[in-house]
Amino acid sequence: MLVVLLLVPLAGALLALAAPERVARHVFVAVTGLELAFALALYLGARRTGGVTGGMSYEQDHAWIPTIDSRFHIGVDGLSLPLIGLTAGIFLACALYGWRRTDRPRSFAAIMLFLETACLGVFVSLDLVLFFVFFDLSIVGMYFVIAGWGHGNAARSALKFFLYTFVGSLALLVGFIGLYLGSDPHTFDLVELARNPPQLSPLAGGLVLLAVSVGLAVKTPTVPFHTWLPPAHTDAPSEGSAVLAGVLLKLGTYGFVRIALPTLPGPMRTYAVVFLVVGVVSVLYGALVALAQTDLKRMIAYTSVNHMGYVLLAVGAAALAGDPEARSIAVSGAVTQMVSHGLITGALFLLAGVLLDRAGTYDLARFGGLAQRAPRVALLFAVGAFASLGLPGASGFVAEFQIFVGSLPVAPVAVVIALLGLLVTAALFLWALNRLMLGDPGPDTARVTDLRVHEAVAVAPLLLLSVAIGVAPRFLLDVIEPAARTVVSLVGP
Amino acid sequence: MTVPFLAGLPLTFTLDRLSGLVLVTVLVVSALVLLASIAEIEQRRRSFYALMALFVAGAVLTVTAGSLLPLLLGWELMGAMSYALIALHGHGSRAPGSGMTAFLTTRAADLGLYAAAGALYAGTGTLDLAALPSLTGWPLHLATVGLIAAALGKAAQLPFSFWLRRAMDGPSSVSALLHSAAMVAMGGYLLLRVEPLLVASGWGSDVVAWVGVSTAVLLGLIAVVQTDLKLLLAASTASQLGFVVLAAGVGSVDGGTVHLVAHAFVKSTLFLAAGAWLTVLGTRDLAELRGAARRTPVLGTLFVVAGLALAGLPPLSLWTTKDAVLVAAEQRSLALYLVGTLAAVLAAAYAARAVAIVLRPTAEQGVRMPLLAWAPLVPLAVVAAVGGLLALPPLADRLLPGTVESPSTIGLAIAGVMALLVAAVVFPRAEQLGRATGLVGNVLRDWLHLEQAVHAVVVHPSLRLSEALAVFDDRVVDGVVRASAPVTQGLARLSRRLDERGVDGLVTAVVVGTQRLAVLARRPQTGQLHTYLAQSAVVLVLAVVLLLVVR
Amino acid sequence: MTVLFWVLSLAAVGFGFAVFRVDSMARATFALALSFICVGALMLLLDLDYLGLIVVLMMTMEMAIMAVFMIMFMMNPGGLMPMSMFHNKRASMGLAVGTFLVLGTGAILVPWPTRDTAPPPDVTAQLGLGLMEDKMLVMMTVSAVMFATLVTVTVMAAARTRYDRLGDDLRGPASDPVPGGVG
Amino acid sequence: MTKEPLALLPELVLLLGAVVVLLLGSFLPRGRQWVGRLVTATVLLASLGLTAYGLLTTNPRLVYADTYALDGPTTIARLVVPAAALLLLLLGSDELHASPRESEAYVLTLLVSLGSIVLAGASDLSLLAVAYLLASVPLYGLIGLTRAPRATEAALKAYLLGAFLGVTMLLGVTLLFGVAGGTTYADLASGLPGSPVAPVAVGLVAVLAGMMFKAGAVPGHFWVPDASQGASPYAAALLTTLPKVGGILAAYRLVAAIPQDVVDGPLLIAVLAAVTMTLGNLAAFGQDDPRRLLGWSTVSQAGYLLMAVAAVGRSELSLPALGFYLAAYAVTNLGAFAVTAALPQLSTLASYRGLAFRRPLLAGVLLLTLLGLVGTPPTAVFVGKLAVFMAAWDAGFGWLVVVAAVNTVASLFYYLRWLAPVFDRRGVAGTPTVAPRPYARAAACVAGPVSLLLGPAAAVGLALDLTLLR
Amino acid sequence: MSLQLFLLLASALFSIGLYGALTQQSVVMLMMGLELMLNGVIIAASAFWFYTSAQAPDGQVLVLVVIAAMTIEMAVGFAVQTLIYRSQQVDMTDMASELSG
Repeated sequence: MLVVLLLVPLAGALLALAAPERVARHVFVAVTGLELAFALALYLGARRTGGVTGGMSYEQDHAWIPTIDSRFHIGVDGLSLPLIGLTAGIFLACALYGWRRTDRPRSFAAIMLFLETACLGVFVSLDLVLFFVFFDLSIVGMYFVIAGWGHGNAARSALKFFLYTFVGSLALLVGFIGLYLGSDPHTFDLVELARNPPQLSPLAGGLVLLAVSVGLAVKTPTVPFHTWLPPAHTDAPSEGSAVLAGVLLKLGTYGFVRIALPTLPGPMRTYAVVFLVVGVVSVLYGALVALAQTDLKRMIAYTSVNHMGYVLLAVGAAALAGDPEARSIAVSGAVTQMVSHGLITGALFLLAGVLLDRAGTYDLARFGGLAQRAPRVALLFAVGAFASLGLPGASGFVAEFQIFVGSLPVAPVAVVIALLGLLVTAALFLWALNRLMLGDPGPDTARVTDLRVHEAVAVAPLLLLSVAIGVAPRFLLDVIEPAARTVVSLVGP
Repeated sequence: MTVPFLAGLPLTFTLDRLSGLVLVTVLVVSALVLLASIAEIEQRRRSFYALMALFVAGAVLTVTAGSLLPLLLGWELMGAMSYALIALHGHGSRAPGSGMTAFLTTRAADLGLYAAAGALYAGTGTLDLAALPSLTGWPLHLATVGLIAAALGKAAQLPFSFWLRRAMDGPSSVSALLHSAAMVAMGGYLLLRVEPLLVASGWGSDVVAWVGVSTAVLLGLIAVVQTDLKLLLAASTASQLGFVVLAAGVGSVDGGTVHLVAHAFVKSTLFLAAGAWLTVLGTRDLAELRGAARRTPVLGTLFVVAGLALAGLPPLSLWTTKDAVLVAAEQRSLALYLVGTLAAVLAAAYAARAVAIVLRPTAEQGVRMPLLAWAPLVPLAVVAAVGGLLALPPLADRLLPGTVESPSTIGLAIAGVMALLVAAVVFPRAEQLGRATGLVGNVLRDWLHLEQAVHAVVVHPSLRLSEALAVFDDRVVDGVVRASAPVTQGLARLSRRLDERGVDGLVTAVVVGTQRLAVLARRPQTGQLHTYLAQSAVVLVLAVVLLLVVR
Repeated sequence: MTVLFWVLSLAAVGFGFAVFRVDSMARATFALALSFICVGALMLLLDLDYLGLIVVLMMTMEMAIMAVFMIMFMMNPGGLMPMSMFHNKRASMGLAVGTFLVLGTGAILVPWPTRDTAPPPDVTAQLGLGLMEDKMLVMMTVSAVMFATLVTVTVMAAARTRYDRLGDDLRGPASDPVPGGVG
Repeated sequence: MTKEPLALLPELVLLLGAVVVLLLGSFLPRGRQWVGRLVTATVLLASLGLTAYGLLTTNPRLVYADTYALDGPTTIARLVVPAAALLLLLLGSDELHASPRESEAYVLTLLVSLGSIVLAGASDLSLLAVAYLLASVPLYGLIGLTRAPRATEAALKAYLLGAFLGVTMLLGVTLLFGVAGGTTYADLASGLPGSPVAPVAVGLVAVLAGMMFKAGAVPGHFWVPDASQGASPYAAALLTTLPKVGGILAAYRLVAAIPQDVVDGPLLIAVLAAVTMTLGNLAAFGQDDPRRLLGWSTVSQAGYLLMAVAAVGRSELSLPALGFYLAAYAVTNLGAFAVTAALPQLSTLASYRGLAFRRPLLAGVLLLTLLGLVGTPPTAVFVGKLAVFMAAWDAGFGWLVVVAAVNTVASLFYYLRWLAPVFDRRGVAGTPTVAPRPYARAAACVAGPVSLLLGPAAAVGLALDLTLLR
Repeated sequence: MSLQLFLLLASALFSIGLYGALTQQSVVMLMMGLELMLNGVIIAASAFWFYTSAQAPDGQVLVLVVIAAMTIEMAVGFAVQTLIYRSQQVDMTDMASELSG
């Protein structure tokens, strides 16, 4: 079942390559749509079977590289299922958004579909080597998306992205090898590692955790490993940015929850403070730097650093000793935040792409009064902005509230400091709204035409879903919470 | 009533006496204000009514919340809608900034609500408001601080009051609803709700009481010298809510409630009237509104009735409700009572001043008002006039049995007389008050320079910090050296130093070092065979040494 | 015996040293051959009659070839002109002396294994049996190397191929600059 | 009996094939020497087939009085070398076709293959020395085959360095023999324990010098970049692939045979590995000639390969890891060389500008193979590298793994220096399109996908390892 | 006459050969240096055989292998020399140094 999930986009990529340029977009939309339906079916199925009990569903386990006891082991649970749905949704939105793409649509569709397989692969992997393979493939795929279809200094930014994340992935690999050698019997199997965590000496445990964390932190990214993010976003095509922010960043945070917490409970607890500090610094630093940006895309990019900081905060809190129920709320908030950030930021990047498409710039100063000129852009952007700043009624609130409430009992100081981030994000988004949508028209305002149907169809559902989660989150949390409890129980009391 | 939301943290709703009364008020005022706004709002009605509807939903959520979660939901929703309404439908190019100021200020205070939620959860494992008093230890104090901050922010109490001034850039109907009956009042409502927590904390009540009464006095003073009708009303709102906050501080929950309710009706009448004048006369400047009541007799009458109620003249509503609060204050502390009374005097002064100015004779022609501009005000004014009955024994005993301190007849009489006297003193001198100059006058007219202070202490440094961080970040990314403004030079120098020795320096060093090594690495490959042979011989010797030494 | 050993040893070393001291290639070749002959003679002292003889014979032959070779190809015609074609003298000397010190010290100081062994009555027979029995594979491989050397040497040394001589279809008459297909 | 000619059929068939092709060549018209190519291919296939047959029917053992081992390392060589040689035949068909020395090239290729296999299988120092010659001599001939000035220079350098290190190796063989009292590895294992350290250390280093020459590792690496650049593409691809297999496996066997309590052979290998990979990577940084760059890259790859050798006897993983890495390296390296062989006109990195838009297929293979050489998942080299890293870590060489990881990152830079112009669209219009050579392109198109698929399909490869090598 | 003395002789020959191999510019002279090194190896192997393992043929075979290797190296050396002389008119190693870096 899951293998099919992975193979469909791959087959779609080949199909797109074989198809004429004109037909590629149909293939792209059809395949991503099929994939979303697939993800939905998985969700419904998992709700009925084991998905909500905290265990794995749809598991498949085959021998792969017996020499190093690496297995082709895949499966989903409450942590991965929402992200699989998110991935499928974002890619469908990208396919719709790029309906009128004229620049080599065929290869674009193929690469994007390849990237979808890689991303989904990371989320279903239950074997570290498999995880790593998909993790790196996603980097390669993204490199080509940025380098091939980016603008501005795309080649440089793509290279920077590639080198940075590739180096990070190597650190990850070293960490994985450490996990493997520390486990007894040696294994790369995540389920096995979680059940029977490696007994490492304090020093070795710390080093392995350091390697794993650096690898994941680069991808997440957290301060100070975030510097690849703004140029990569600025120069990437809109779809690339949406996928980068919506899906790829999640690979890092997902890794923290999926790998670091269950397999290294001891070192995680020892160094939980580091996670809290990095999380809080990312929250504030990301928000403050975003506040000073004049480029819309860079601004949104930095808010990603801010939002991912909350996730790290929750991971740190989950690793501490304390009330398991509270910590599981924090973990559940972290996962919700991943989904929420994916939806909202994906939508915001696509909207930013609309501005670039029409006016050729992201410069905030060149717009103004768009609410009059392009009300649909303004409405959707405003919804996205408010959702992103954590307004109740959208998914961001549900996520961040859980993180705060769940983390505060174990880490009150960190949470109280991190709360300031809410204020700064509110300031920066309101300021951006004021500069873009309200006030007097800017020099490029006249060039902005309102959303086309395919763009609206791509963006609106993402935001609608965010609002749905914000208003009635049970359909999501029912899946996440059992898995979050499992993770926390693996870490210890 | 509960709706599942988060794990073990459902949305809980309760409807008790307090929330019931406030809910009715909110709904009635909302309905009437919306009706009246048809006359004012002409552009983009769709978004206006959508936002207003969302706002009302938020207010209802807040009022009926039985736990912090729905409270927070409604609370933040109200704040955001206030931004949207001011920014989108306000007057002038300042409006977006004003909306932002309003939202950011209240949100800064709202962070306390998040902290309080976390603290409550940490202490009790639930978010029920009823569980608040059972907190102990640090969660108790964190929750108290958080809730007080949140409530004071929303209620535009000191030191947050300045946002209400900027909020006056919004449409008058928005002011009538948000900044009198619903949102601002919710700050007071929250404190009334969590009054047991204030008591439990040991210090919360006093803090709240003193903040409330100080606001009542200082904002009263500010109101007295305003030259803009809406600003006068805004300051008076904060001042009047000071009484509500005081009530929460001194434990007079029901007294506070009735004052809240009565004030809502009074103030929405006044705001709507001010808005109507703005629409038909095109001004909100008090000097230009001279005789406005005479030009629009019906509206004028309604304004005067509500204005006199605001002044606390008997037998109008605020006369009795305010007294209910003051009685409770007197039982707590004489100082509180005296300061509160001073505030009452000031209320009489600013209200009388506004009324006096609009009642001055004028040569201007009368203006015809559209029906919708005044009709909805009639019921509001009626309640404003007779709402005081709520605080008097016959009605109070039935609606709120045994909780409202029965105002003593003498006290009521003194208050009534005092208000009348003040009004009488002010009435002829109304214009002079607006021209009050000197340091005190200027400081008061500029709302104690609160906004500038906040800008200087919080906003400006934050922006500078954010710019400096952005420059730092850019340097790390691109090595682009940006010119720094004189102010930021200190920070920039710091960041540059961090930068050169920090991340970028390291990266550069590694790259340069690697390049040097790369050049070095190619040097042995001379192309000369004999050097190849010699080098391999040397390496072999070294290998032998290695084997012999390391064993 | 001992005297013979010392004489031959010193001669071998002396001639060896002379190889890089004499001022012409021809003399160097001659010195090398003499050095090898001394070593061959020393091997006779070690009962290795057959191998010693082989060394002597082969080296004599080889040096003869080398002399011819030099006359044929050297830029220094005849290889007889005085020459000084050194580079990197000092470092090489250091390396060589160092190597000698290491190996020499080792040769004297290392407690070499002392197995009480006596040469078999027929040393040559031992070699023959060894080559045909235990170390047969070595010999087989050496023959493969010989074959490989033949092919390689031909490929590298011969400037002209059979197709140059006989045409691309190998049917034409042989066209050689020097009759006989050499060169 | 210990003499089992039948057990050596895979080797004998190669030797026989060499003789046959040589004889055949002297009767074939110049344009029909492809017959020799066919015979060579048949011989290689036969050798592979016989190896497979032998695997299925016999057990690991020593033959010819313990001088030759039929076990894991030999099997790896017997499989990888002929398979790589087959790919090489395809790669070189264009440039060799109808050249006057085509038949001789095939003979020499067969002999190098034979030498590499015997090198890997030799379990006797004398045999090792002879095998070294067998693997080296034909190689010099191949390098100098085209007689171009640069090729002859490369041949000279390779020969002199090879001869020098060969002499060193003979010294080492003599010393080890002197201490152990015999030349078979069994004699070493029984004779060396308790013997003086110094001569064993010198002997081991000296013998390893020869292995390092074959493997192209420090200190015997000097000829590799020069020969990769100077020799013909065919010879360059061959000299970086086949001898390496033999050299590395011989080093593996030797280090395994020397008792580790006398001298710490693995440590020596680990240090050499670290130096080799670092030097290779650093020196590759500034290269502008694609083949020279690849030459240096193979030097660094030898370093990674040596990591597995360093783990001998200390990690169960070392041999399977080595085997898989060798196979993965061979196919990936040949793929990269095949691209240069298909486009011999492009002699600088800059001349590859825009290749992706003119020759997408070749550019794709180049991308696959270069990223593969870096060790990007899921290529075969990635799996190999992972296994090698784990073996080294398991053997207690954590620092070596770190060095290797850092090197891997560093290597990315120069591979990307090559890839960057390939995918650069600017300035494509002006350059004339070059027609790739068909056979080399075919070889590239075989090698590229195989180098990719071998990774995910590692199940097959390493399952084989498990059953055959352990 | 002892093993030590033979080995000392071998060391001397080997070192002189090494010196030659490293210093000579001419290919042929360089090869002579290599020969001399092998000369030392031959006598060392012979001595080892005689003094430590005369009962087994390994030593003799090794000596034979060294001699064979020497011959083969020489033959190939001449061929390489011929090759490079014909293509570049060069007989010095220093003159063939186009490939570097």
